[in-house]
Amino acid sequence: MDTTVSIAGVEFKNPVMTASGTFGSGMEYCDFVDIEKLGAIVTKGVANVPWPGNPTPRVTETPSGMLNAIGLQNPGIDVFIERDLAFLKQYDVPVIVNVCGKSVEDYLDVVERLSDTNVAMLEINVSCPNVKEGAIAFGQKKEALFDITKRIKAVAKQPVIMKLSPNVTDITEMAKAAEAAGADAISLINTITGMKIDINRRKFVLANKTGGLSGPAIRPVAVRMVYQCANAVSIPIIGMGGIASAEDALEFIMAGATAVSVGAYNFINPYAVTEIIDGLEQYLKRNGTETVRELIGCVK
Amino acid sequence: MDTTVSIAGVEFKNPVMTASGTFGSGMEYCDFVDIEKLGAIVTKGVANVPWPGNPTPRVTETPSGMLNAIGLQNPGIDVFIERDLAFLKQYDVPVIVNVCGKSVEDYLDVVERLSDTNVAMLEINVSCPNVKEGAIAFGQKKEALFDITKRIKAVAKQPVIMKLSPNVTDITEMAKAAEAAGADAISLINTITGMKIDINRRKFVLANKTGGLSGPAIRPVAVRMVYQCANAVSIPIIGMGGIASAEDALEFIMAGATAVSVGAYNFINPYAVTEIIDGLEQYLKRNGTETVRELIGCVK
Amino acid sequence: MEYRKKETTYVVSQEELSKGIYDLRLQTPAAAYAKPGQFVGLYPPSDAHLLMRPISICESDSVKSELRMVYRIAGEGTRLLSTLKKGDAVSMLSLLGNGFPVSAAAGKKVAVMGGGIGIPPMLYTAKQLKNVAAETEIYLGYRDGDTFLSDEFEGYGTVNRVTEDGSVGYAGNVLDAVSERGFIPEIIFACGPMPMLRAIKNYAEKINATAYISLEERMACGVGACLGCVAKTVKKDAHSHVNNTRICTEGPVFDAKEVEI
Amino acid sequence: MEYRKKETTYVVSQEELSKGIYDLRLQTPAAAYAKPGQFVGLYPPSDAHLLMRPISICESDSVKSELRMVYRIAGEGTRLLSTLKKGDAVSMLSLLGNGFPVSAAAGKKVAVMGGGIGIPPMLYTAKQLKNVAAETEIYLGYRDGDTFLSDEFEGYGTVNRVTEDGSVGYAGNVLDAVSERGFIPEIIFACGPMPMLRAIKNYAEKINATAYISLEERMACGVGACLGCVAKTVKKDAHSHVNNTRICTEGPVFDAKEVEI
Ligand SMILES: Cc1cc2nc3c(=O)[nH]c(=O)nc-3n(C[C@H](O)[C@H](O)[C@H](O)COP(=O)(O)OP(=O)(O)OC[C@H]3O[C@@H](n4cnc5c(N)ncnc54)[C@H](O)[C@@H]3O)c2cc1C
Ligand SMILES: Cc1cc2nc3c(=O)[nH]c(=O)nc-3n(C[C@H](O)[C@H](O)[C@H](O)COP(=O)(O)OP(=O)(O)OC[C@H]3O[C@@H](n4cnc5c(N)ncnc54)[C@H](O)[C@@H]3O)c2cc1C
Ligand SMILES: Cc1cc2nc3c(=O)[nH]c(=O)nc-3n(C[C@H](O)[C@H](O)[C@H](O)COP(=O)(O)O)c2cc1C
Ligand SMILES: Cc1cc2nc3c(=O)[nH]c(=O)nc-3n(C[C@H](O)[C@H](O)[C@H](O)COP(=O)(O)O)c2cc1C
Ligand code: FES
Ligand code: FES
Repeated sequence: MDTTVSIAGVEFKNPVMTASGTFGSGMEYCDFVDIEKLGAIVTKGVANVPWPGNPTPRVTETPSGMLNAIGLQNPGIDVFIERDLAFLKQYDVPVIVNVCGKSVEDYLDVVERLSDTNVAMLEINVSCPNVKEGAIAFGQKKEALFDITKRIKAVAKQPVIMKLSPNVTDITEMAKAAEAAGADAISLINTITGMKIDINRRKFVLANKTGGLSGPAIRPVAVRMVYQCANAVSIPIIGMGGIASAEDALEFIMAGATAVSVGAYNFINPYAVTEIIDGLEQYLKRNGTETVRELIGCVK
Repeated sequence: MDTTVSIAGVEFKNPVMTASGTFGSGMEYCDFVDIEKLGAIVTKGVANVPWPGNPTPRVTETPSGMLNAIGLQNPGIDVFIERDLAFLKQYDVPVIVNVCGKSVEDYLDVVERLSDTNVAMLEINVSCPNVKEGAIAFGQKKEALFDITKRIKAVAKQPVIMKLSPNVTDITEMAKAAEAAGADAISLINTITGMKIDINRRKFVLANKTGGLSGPAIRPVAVRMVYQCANAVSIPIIGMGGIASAEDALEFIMAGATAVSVGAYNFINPYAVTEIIDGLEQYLKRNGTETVRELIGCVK
Repeated sequence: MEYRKKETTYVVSQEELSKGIYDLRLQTPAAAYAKPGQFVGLYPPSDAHLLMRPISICESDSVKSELRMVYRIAGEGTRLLSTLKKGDAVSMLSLLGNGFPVSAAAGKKVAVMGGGIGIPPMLYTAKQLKNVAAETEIYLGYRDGDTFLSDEFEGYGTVNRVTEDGSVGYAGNVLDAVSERGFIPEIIFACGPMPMLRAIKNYAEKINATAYISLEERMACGVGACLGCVAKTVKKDAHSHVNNTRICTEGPVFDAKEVEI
Repeated sequence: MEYRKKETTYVVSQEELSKGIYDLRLQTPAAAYAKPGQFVGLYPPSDAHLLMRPISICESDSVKSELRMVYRIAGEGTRLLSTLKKGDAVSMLSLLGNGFPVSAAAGKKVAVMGGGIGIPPMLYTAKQLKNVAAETEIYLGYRDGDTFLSDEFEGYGTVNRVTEDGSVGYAGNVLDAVSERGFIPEIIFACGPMPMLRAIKNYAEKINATAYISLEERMACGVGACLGCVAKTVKKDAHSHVNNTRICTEGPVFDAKEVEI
């Protein structure tokens, strides 16, 4: 039984990763999870300089999901390299760094600073709905996405994953633009923009008014988009959105994802990632499936 | 205490309607609901000729929601007028007819056939994700939406509501196009395209592969879009998407909806619409609010 | 005579009848109105699994106001239902569907056929046929020797157990058993997996009998509003005006001649 | 010494202490490690309400392995928690947060202040201060005469009840009572609504005392990963490198001087 997958030449023990922003840099969950068991760790978005993020409240619950408007608070790339990457170095696990910025230059800055580190891949967040400048603006227009992808690819030393926003009319256009510009992989979906109103206080629940919807509620949308993209591009896909169990992970893989990420569900079950890895192995055993790779995109 | 609202000159006892496709033409739910208590009945989509709809399975459950791919099965406008409208005539309740078609001509055909009936308004479904031709194609491009709205307005004898699709990058562009073309109101959201895979059978759960996601899971997305549209256009908005309680209805109203529709939740609680009407009255009483109209868009 | 509501019912008892198969009894006035072949919609005790699960009525006791349902764990909804204990509240939508036309069997030779988890509704049907039919033969098809519920059919007709693996009773499927016994029914009442129902439809046409079969489809509303649960019909359906009929409303029991399966 | 897990705990008892306020005791080995001011994350018994609800530890009995929480129904999550009965399983994430630095009170004049639903964590705090502080005055602020939990503070210091409506004890807020009594604390431990905490922060600065205050914010992860629960800090925070600190990890208890509230 073989759970390994590879994306752009990088080998992963198994296809289960943590979704950016939901697992810190691993430190916070290492009491719960054996870090080396993970397919990969995808870190919280990091910018060239520290970002304070949005005012609170930043999170709230919705039916089978949650909204967040963290606003990409991060300590900046210097602290990140010094502290977070240094911490992760002690583990034998591929590290994927999620990169954010307000301008193309911001992104390039971070990408360059990471070029002589041992991170395995870069995930470019052009899909965060919670910041006013940059981010999602690059992820909702195919021309802008093509352009930023191309510029990042020109300087990046590591393979580049473009993380797509579901807040678009046609996700395949975005996937194709990323592929055409040379992206090594795409990851999807980031959160869907949502809103909650407190009818008693007659106020938005989140200080930012809107937030990003994630969790099981959005899973059907995510599976659909992964399927559409898998049929539109030939670069590998990392699928995410509401994964809570091995069954959910398999849905994404069968829809065409080479790997999957677990996001909000880490908060609900901090053991989720390891349980999913175990569940995946059990599924393979139970069904006499040799490799997880056979399952990628098997539902047409 | 005054729960009445008016849209394009049509008066409603209260702002609570049934969402198209989830309440038949009232017949199926009249054992559960006092039809005359409703703000309005919005009927299942009707085309110029009978449509067989999609193969089964057509429905399935998702976390806090459901997927449907009915594919607009309907008996055609002739039977609809003869039977469904005749049935509804016995009740003192405004009837809004949901209209679907494959080409602009199909829509115009239905609209004209309804011109000498006593229906209160027309709701034009340009947002059903479950049929291959027509429908959503008109609802995802602002030029197409503008064009079909204008042509329908030219022949419609009743006020026209354009029902928008959430499967777009920027919902306000669609709302503005509908308003610019003369729509009297907009309703949103229709379902979000989703997919579910049965990992044991390695097949799509729905015969149509994709279906429309509805129910509480999508409420945060719907509230956000209603809020965005309310701040982009000045025509009234009928809000829907996951409404299950009076609290949910109030969220939409405070976000800017003049009226609301209850969809999938009718299946979960067939008394939902009346309970929501009662709950709304109680909220007004409890808060000393004179009219529901004061609450429309009160959260900025 | 119509009983149509969503109500809170209470669990009188629930036990595991056989591996993964549960026997649930609910306290509800609906029991006084239930017809064999009708079903109820049970809402799983969950606030994320929202849709009701359609489950056939296996027996109805109008004196005790008890409905009995027998179901198999097929997924998360039925798994959640199986956690219900005596005294627990459970939301139920009922009574749904048309039921078997028992009176059509008056004075006739009847075959009652059930396959797998399609057997439970046939118990109530067989019971009601007892004083109506001229002769009743009961064919119960199982995969293996776990012939749950079959003993309870005794007294309502000749009970023939049929197992795919031949471990109990006749070997093969229910129609194999019918032919082995040389029984020629005039009317058939059946519920079971689709291949079985298809075979019965063909068989009935061949022997010129009328077969009433109970169909299944994924449902959302259960009351005819969503058009989720249709079956293909031979002629244009009176409600839909296309060749589709609603299983929850015009069915689940159909004259096999009228549906394309 | 660190206790950090998500586990299934069992309800030892739950009762309504006062209108809408519940007293929940859970069986868990975490009791042996709990510090006053720490909190736990209770997952509502629901599969649609997914996030844990942060609730402070009100008492901890390491001998019986029992944690006690006292909470108010604020919304659907706490309403669901209030339905739990003896023997029910409940998922809990613990132990979360830093807790009050009780040893900092050694030999000092201490004021323990609680307001409304901020009172429960102060009970455990007061208990632990008993043999540490030189003198403890306890100020418990309530809206009205429903002074829940206040009797249980007897024996841990001078208990001063304060009510907004003046129906019991001192009238006004806890600081009014402090000034009326002429008590000048060297150190303050407090939990309560934001206006109370703000007033305490100012008061402490004025009298040059150290105030440890417990903050609240909506949380998702409870362990410092999501950055949902931040409070503004005066200086750049060591973890975030911006002026934001995580209440769930660096807090919930802060030296009032260090946070902007
Ligand atoms: C009229 C009618 C009467 C029924 N009577 C009984 C009964 O008496 N006893 C019994 O055990 N089952 C009965 N069923 C089937 C039962 O409704 C399903 O097994 C149940 O809804 C599955 O729910 P789940 O959440 O456990 O499984 P899901 O996770 O929803 O699905 C698991 C599997 O069950 C199948 N399934 C799901 N929904 C349905 C459905 N509506 N109809 C058929 N198959 C479905 C799916 O194909 C899937 O493979 C009946 C179905 C209908 C339509
Ligand atoms: C560290 C900490 C310790 C706490 N200790 C206690 C305690 O001992 N007893 C107690 O009764 N409550 C305590 N709370 C508050 C408690 O967590 C909330 O009341 C609860 O989460 C509300 O959940 P709900 O689903 O019932 O309400 P929701 O429907 O989520 O919200 C209802 C109301 O509660 C408020 N609220 C929601 N979440 C939080 C939150 N995380 N913090 C503050 N307010 C919130 C909202 O502003 C809203 O007005 C504590 C909060 C924190 C952060
Ligand atoms: C609290 C929170 C913070 C997040 N931060 C980031 C981030 O920094 N960068 C990013 O690309 N995505 C971020 N995301 C999005 C997730 O990585 C993921 O794409 C999304 O939540 C969908 O997956 P899920 O439903 O499993 O959570 C964040 C999500 C959450 C809930
Ligand atoms: C079974 C089903 C059938 C539907 N049919 C139609 C339709 O015919 N025309 C239409 O405009 N919308 C249709 N809709 C969409 C609903 O009217 C509504 O916009 C959507 O379901 C969101 O609301 P909800 O979350 O309350 O269900 C249908 C929805 C469902 C669930
Ligand atoms: S389940 Fe809705 S029409 Fe049958
Ligand atoms: S709740 Fe996630 S960082 Fe505090």
